Amino acid sequence: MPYEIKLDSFQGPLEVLYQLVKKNRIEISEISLSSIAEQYLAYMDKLKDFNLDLASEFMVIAAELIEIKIRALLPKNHEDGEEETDSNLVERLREYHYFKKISEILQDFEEEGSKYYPRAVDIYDIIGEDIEVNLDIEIFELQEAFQGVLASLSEKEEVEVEDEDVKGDWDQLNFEEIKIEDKTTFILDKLSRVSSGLTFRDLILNSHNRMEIVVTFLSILELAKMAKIKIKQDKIFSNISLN
Amino acid sequence: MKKTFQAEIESLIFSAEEPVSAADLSRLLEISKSEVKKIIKEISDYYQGDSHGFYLKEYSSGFLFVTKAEFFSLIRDMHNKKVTKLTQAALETLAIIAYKQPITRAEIEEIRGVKAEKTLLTLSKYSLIEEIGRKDTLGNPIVYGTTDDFLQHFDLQDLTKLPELSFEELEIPSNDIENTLFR
Amino acid sequence: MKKTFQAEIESLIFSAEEPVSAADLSRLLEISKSEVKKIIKEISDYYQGDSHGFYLKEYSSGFLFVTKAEFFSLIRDMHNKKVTKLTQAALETLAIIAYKQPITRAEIEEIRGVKAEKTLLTLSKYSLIEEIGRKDTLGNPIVYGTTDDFLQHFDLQDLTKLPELSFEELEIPSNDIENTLFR
Repeated sequence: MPYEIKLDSFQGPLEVLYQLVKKNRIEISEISLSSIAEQYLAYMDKLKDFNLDLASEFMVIAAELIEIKIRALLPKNHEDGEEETDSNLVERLREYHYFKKISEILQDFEEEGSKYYPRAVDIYDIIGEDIEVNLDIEIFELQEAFQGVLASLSEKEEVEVEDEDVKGDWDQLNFEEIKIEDKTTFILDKLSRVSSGLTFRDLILNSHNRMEIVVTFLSILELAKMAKIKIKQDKIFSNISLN
Repeated sequence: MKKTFQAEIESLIFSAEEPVSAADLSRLLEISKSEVKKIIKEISDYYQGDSHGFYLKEYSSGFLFVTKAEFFSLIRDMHNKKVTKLTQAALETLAIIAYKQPITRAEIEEIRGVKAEKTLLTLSKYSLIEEIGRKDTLGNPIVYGTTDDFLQHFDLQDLTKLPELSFEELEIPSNDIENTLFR
Repeated sequence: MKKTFQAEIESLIFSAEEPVSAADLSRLLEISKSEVKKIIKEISDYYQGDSHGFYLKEYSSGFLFVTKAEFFSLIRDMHNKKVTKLTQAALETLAIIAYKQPITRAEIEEIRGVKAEKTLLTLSKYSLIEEIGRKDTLGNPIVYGTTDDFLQHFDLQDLTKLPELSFEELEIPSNDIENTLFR
């Protein structure tokens, strides 16, 4: 089974360790951490092919885990008489756990805070006279707003599918099912008509919902697999070009 | 005491982006239209009182709370020193027009699921959008597009310079596109 | 009858997009701050009444009219309002900054074990955090803190209202295990 890899909201090494602690239902302590060291290393092993940079971050924690494991395996030297202090890793994990819990509470607060609606009409309409305003909008807000609209559209679409009385108006927006084979044909056709190649953005520009964007993306991967097109992306989040 | 729905109606009109009609309120609250009208009359009379700074104004398409004309200069003084943000409704509508122009009002309303009449008026007043023609379909509806002022405001050379859509931003719900793709 | 400025204050707060402080009102109306506060208390009590759908809510930075929480779902349904929610990464980063401010990027990264640059940028764009200075160490790194918008977003009056966790609450839950790793 494929394991989850996220592009940017990547789960860091502490998150991985934290999830393992949760999954194994163990306490955050040296003794219990040593019991899951193998699982962590196994996960890391699968991961390292993907991104060396990330793997190195994992390595630091792996080293600490191995140290803890070794310490647990070695016979205790009782003559030392010194209280064992928690390792740095245990401390970090406890702190991580603390903020995880806090963020869960904050999520409830956010829910609560979202229940109060301010007035929503523009100042123009409220005052009823022309007022000189210094508009403060930034381009990213526009982009976010549009993405937000797209996101809620695809949610709405899911609801509408269950609704027998879907109004015919949706046809206008081409909300019918989009098939990968149709999309691949469309992409090849489009590619054949331009000499300079296309970008992913060109292809999703007129998408009506997120599903269509997902299908477009899958179609590109499909075409690349069949060696019908070449795709190139310079870095994460940069545009994908097709040839 | 009998429940009158005055508070519900107040909250709905207060938070609306466009005027709210008696018919809408009647449908939503499942009370008769005459009942709604009676309550609206009460609310309206109530805010006319001297101790209130705003009142319920009737438009052809419904009701909105607006400030009283006598306080205009006071309000202007407060707003003059501040920068104003677009409301969420205006921002979304502008975004839809920017990315999908030319587009009709009906299409915008379909996408956002709410009326857009006043919002379009506001954006036109800010010179951010304009009518750019008519669509060649039934009724020849007006189609909207963004203006040169729009490009200037965002310091864009042309519309192709609009930022690309990415799906790794804060507001996308957790079952976001990356998960869908890579699970 | 003595003029009380209640209507003026109502109109100003009603027209504002951000909370209005007593100091601002005092300056605009040229009356004392204690006078402003007295009137605000009256307005506030007044709208608490059951017949009203919105009320005067106090934020750290001032006062704003907002709808009452009990009408939340009614409004959401009628006006098709979207609820913006922060992602897990954003929430965790905010939690760390809220509790440990002023804090540097490196310190945040140390706690979360991942890079924080992109998240910090986004949180700044949304005015949930801001740069509040520089640390007096090698390289003079920027230190971050939370903003008034942060408090508003989470409905907190001030930072002392942030939750505290006891040792018992920090137990690893045994029933809500969701294995996201090896799927």
